[in-house]
Amino acid sequence: MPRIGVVVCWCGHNIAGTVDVTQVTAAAAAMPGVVYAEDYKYVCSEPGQDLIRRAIADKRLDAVVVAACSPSMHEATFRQAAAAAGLNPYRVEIANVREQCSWVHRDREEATVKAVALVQAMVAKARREEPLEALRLPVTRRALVIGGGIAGMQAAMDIADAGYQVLLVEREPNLGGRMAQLSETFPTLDCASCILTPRTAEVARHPRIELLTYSEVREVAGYVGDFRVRIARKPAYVDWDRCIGCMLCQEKCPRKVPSPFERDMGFKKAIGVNFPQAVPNRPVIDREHCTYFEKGKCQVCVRVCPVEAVDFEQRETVREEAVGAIVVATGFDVLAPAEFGEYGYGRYPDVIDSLAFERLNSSSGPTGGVIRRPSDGRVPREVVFIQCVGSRDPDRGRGYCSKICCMYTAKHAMLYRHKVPDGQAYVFYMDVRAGGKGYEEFVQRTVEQAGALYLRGRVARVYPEGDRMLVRGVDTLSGQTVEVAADLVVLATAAVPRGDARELAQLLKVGTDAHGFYNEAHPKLRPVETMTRGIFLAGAVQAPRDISETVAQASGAASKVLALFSQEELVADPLVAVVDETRCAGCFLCRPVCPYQAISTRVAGNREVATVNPGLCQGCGACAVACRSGAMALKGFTDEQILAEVEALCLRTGSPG
Amino acid sequence: MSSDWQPRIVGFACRWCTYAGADLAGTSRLEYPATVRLVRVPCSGRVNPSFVLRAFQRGADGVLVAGCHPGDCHYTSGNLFTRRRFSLVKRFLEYLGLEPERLRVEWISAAEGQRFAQVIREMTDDLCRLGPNRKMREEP
Amino acid sequence: MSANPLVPEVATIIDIVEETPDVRTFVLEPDAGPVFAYRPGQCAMVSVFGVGEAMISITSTWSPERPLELSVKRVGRVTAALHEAEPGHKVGVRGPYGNSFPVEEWEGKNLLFVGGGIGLAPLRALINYCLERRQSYSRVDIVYGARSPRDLCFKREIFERWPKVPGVAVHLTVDAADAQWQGAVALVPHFLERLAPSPSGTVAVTCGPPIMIRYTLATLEKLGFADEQIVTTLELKMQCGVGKCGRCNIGPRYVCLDGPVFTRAQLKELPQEY
Amino acid sequence: MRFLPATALPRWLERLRGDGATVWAPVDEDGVVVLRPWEGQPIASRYVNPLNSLKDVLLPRTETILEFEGRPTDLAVREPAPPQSQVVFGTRPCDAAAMELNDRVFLEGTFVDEGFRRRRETTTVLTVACTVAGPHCFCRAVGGSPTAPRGSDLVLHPVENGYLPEAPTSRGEKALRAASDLVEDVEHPDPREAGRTVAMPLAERIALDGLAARLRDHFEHPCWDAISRRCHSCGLCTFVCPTCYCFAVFDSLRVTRGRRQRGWDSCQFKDFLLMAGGHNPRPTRKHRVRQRFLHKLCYFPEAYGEYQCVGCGRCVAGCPVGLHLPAVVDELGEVLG
Amino acid sequence: MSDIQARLREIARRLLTEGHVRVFIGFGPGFEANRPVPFFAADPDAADRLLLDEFCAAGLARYVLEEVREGPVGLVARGCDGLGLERLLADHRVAREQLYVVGVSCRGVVDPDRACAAAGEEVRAARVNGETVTLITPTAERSFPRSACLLDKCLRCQDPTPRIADVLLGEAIPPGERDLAHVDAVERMPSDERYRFWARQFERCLRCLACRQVCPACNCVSCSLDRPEWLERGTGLAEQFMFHFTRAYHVAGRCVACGECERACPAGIPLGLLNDKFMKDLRDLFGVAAPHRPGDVEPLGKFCPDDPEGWHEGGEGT
Repeated sequence: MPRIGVVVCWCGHNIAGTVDVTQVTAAAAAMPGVVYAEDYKYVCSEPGQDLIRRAIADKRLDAVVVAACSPSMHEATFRQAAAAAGLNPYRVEIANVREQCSWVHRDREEATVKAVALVQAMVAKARREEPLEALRLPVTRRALVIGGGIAGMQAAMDIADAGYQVLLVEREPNLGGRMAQLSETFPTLDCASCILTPRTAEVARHPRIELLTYSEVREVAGYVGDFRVRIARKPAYVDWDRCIGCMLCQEKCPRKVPSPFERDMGFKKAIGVNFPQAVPNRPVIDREHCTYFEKGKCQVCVRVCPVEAVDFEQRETVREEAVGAIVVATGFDVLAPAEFGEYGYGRYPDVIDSLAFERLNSSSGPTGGVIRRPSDGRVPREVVFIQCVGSRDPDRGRGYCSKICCMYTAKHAMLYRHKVPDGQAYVFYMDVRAGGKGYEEFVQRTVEQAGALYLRGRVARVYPEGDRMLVRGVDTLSGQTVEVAADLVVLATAAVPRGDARELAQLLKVGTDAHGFYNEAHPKLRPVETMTRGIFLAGAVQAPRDISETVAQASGAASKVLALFSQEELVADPLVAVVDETRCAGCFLCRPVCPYQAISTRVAGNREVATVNPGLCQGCGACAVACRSGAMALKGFTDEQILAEVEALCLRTGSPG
Repeated sequence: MSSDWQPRIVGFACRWCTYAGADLAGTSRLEYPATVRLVRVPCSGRVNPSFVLRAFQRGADGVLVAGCHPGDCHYTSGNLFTRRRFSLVKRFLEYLGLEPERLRVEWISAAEGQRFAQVIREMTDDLCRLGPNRKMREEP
Repeated sequence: MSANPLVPEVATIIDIVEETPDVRTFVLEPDAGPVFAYRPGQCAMVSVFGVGEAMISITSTWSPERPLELSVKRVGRVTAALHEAEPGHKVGVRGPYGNSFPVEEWEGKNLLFVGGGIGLAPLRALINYCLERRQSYSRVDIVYGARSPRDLCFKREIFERWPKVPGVAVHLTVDAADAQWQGAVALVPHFLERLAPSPSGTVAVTCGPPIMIRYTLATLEKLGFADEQIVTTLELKMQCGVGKCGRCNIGPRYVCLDGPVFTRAQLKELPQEY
Repeated sequence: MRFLPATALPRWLERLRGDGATVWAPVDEDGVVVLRPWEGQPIASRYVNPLNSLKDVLLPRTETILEFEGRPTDLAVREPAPPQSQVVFGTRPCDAAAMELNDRVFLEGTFVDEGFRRRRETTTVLTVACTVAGPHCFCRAVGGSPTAPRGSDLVLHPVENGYLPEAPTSRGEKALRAASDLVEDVEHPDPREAGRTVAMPLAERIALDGLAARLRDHFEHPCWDAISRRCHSCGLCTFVCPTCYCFAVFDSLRVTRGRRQRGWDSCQFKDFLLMAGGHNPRPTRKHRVRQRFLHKLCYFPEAYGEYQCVGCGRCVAGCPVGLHLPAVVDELGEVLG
Repeated sequence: MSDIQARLREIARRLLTEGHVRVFIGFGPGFEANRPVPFFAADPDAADRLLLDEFCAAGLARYVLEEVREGPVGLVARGCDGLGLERLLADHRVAREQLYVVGVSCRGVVDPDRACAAAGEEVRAARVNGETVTLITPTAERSFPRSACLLDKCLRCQDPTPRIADVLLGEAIPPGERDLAHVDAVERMPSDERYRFWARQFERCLRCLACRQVCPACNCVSCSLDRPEWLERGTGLAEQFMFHFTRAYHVAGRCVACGECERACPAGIPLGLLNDKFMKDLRDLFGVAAPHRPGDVEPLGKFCPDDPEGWHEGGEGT
């Protein structure tokens, strides 16, 4: 039987004023397993701690129960004291006789009886305790950043600047992400590529950033400090090491196809880059549209390439990398507005989405920065912007606000007015949400200086009349039906998670919300962490956000990574779940209740059993309850321990009744 | 039943919310009856329904299962499983004949010391009215 | 003493000897009255109150003033609880149970003891009994092995006391040696085969883990021992020790009453359910 | 011949209860007839056999051996008070006979089982003889009879409106004395004879002659694999059986107080023989089913000269997969001849 | 049935002959004519001893757990057996490719005791029709209501046809929702009476564990109820409540309503009333089908953000 010592604290008058400390000590001395019981004025004081240390040594104690204040106050203090005397620190238990006894009860006898019961319970728990060792996990000081947009680049730069290696994985052939598609940025109207391009170049030449573009994460194993990631690089059919980026191939390629980057308003070649300033400046072959892949002949690119870099035989390659932390910065998509038939998107060429309008504004865009409508290339005289297309629309499953649309729509109206001084912009809106430094002022300028006409209401229908689009809606302020004849209609479509966000979340064992945005560990206190230790979020993967917020969050994520990397080794609480494999039936009822996806399958003998990854487990214990057979145990809070506590607390000895 | 009989309440308290709430009641010196004794658990999701039955078996007159408010779980979802489990278990124990007042499931946050004290007062009153529990209880 | 044979006497642990990392010998003194009289090979039901009972073979030899000794290997709940006990703790003890070694029948014969691991516990009682009556027996050979040197039980006896008794040879072996071990390294049955004791006028008594027993029996047979010359003990789960609980039967025989000591000839009559 | 009117039954039992004895009687509980401590509730009359047999009374499901209190270094142990005297009304002749089989086990040999002995000596068994056999009854096949007095202190032979009591023991005679003013004198043929004519189709189908020896010779016969295959390893057959007596000893502890008890156990449970180190001498259903039937049909007869079965039919009615003694005897008969 | 029986034998024989399965589990003749017993056909000839009639009572799913250890298993499955198999599959206790399931639709199994009582003499054969059951005795052939003839477990059957079958013999009968009205009667009792009701039931419990051993959902390798910290071996009322609460809770959301526990219970404890109470609340509170069909995440292994707090709704009597 373990030898248990009990030390009862007076806490001056705080405990001893209400609880008969001597009586508690005497009662403790008579409890089974207790070989030492003493009381002391202030156990947390240095002499008090010394009392504990001496008792551990002199009485050969296996466990210590301190009856004192709440464990949130001094559990750590007493554990350290015990450890100093050579006792396993996890064999110290606190009976909370101050906050939950002496401070809340007045009757001395009742409080004393309760204090005895609380001590009894902790003695019972301590008797059934195993010594636990803190988990020590090594740290691979190398980060993986998924996503080469502004968020991913910022995070990668911050981590790399601090001196650590970064692996930056981007699915597209080049860096830049969504921001590369933008023309100007609100509220300053500085040109997007002017701020982005230097950043991409910086990232590309950073000595500690390894760039893996045109690549995707396929598998993630391991846990914080020691993730094993498999990354696939898609075949570009161009040997990028040989390629010198002269783009002759792009120039000579006979095949022109609509460019998704330009929202299909412009064209690209079957070989080449998405946009001129692309980093890395290396072409890929669009296998679906390449004549050679289609028909087996052409090979113009092969012929014009001065360095014989074109390689139709290239295959996907997969590499495994070890990293200690992961930043997810995969960004967002915009809703395909096809589902909004009432606006005629897809049917009428002059109904476009905001991203397309960005391209029309961009000097590198399909129109060279002149706003021309897609149908006939005419400069529109009246443009209607419709906000909240798909956002704030619970009926269609997206109740959330996309947050950025109010501002970019104001920006669009402003830019339009700059470029078409006699044009008129109309904005149908629900509310204008312009919280942000200089945002409200920007909207005001759009209204007052750019003369945009803001109409509060939802648009009911858009239909063609002649060569114009008739936009019909209700102005909810006046109650009047409003009809505007427009040359161009721009839809501010909802920002939505990437189409494959959920699959990636599954690989990463990160939770998502109902829409597919990634869940943060705590909405207020841990906004850049996920429930999986070592995986952090940056940017719109978590929720729609604008550039400045994205960059701030990316730096936040980077600082979390740096905090992780600054540790010698990661120390984790040993209070984690553990499987008794002889009793586990392998039913895996434990798996769905684990918020950390810490439970996986292991083959033990001839059958599959559950196994807990102690690096992922956070010790909530839900699995131990889901397990019917009791094969799953939560260390430090085992069934035996809790049942023993319950039994001790139910005991009626010397108490009234 | 002697007139000074006091009920015995075993409370399972999640360490992040309810246990901290009870501590707050202490630091705020909110007085409540000395009927409750808490078992500190990491999460209300750690509370095996059989723990509750064991408490009644061994002589508890009332049991409180308490954790963070839904949405505030330190482990995100533990209390949402608790909600499902104990929605069923409470009804089931009543189905077996237990008075509804004897088992309470409550969400008490770390800031709700006042509420913790209030819940204990209410439960104590209810249980005093009901008297000692004999159901499902082993012979002492 | 209670009329109810299931009610134990309360005894106090007066000493605990750590034999090996998982075997301890508990020295017990009943709180009321002397230790019950027992013979070598018999067992006692020892209990930790609140945990349960376990049938343990008695390691000491009886005399009215000698305390009871039980060597216990930590295997289950009760034995684990015993291992956590300290001198001064109370335990329950009842017995003696079972038959015993037919020591009178063996007078004048050579004795060959073959033990493995904790299997030396019942043999120790028997060996000490025989050595206390040294003149009644002829040559005595003690063959004993364990997994490693530190797993050898009763070190004082096997290294010091028994080898000094005239006409007694102690042959030790381990499955795996450590740096200090000078002796034989072999499994008990192989070691025995090499020693090749003569079956003539000899009784072989073997105790140990089931697998060792199985191969030792085969070796003894190979060496020419007849089934009647080979004696062993059986261990089976027991709850009452008094032939009532219906648990320890092998066919029609109850180990707690008719055993634990059986000759190989007797065992062959029984179903192979042990 | 003495006659006890049915209407006098409650008064009689009330008097027996007044003497401080616990009176057990069959009562109908939600359609299940159970022997329960009787406190005046209606006594069931239409039943073949109660759910529980005399075993529940004489070898209770749980019985305290001792109680203890204190710390490891300072412990007080005491034995519980001896059991109160008991009267069991309404047991059937088969169950009464079963207790004589248990007497052999618990009262004979080196050790006497105190718990059983004390209860046995203070229990009066008032048997109600059977006038019809249930569909699962086969007492005649194992040497019993619907009216046999074996094991009973008093046999009440049911006749119209009452019973003809027969008292094989002085304890029974004493119990009947409590009803001396209720008993009438009537003319009636020997009611024991009626037992011979009770139709018992199941008994006709069971041939036990020489089975013990054949079983002994065919311990390893492959038929045990087939027979045991449908067994689910529950303990139903052993727990409802009035002759099965295996028990376990176990402790319970409430912080500082505890008790040691014994309670029914079943050789059909897979951990029945599981040892602390993991060794299990009867690891499969085959081992366990064979043990059960060999015990009843081979080992017990070898030790005591009769089968350990009284033909009460509970296993026949109860086994969810029809693996009961008549079926097994039948299947064994087919393969062993 | 006889046509289906013939086809069953044919399929079993073929599976055994071709070595697709190592054993075929079905029913064979029992000691009494109207009580067939589970039968394990291990060779092609044994397939001819398989029978399938209105008296085949035992659930077969649970056997699969032991039998698959040695190799693939074929078996005949009614709706309840099928759900039991699905339970074992969902719990990863067997793999689908280890099973060959011959499905049959079942309109209910005749309880021989009940039928004999109804008919007043021994019933040798029966036909289960829609609302009535025709009992055939040596002297007569008469129809009775289902409730007078069938096993209790069949009266509330909701899945006559197995959902998993490699081959289905006969016609499929569409599944329904389980009728849980019998739970209401207990719910309506005052709480003290309800306690007395259950105490009376549980006091009869012999702890023979038949309910657990026949249950396809009680398929753990090691049962917590065998461990003294959870359940002591004593049979005091408190332990009986612990046993029955735990058993029912451990199958909550997992019980497939095959009714085997209640059929097996020698003490007549209405275990179905316990299982069905959980089923009813799962349905009423969380919209879980009654019974939850295995395969999806267990109802207690998931949650909805807006789940109700079941303890607030109702109170006494619910």
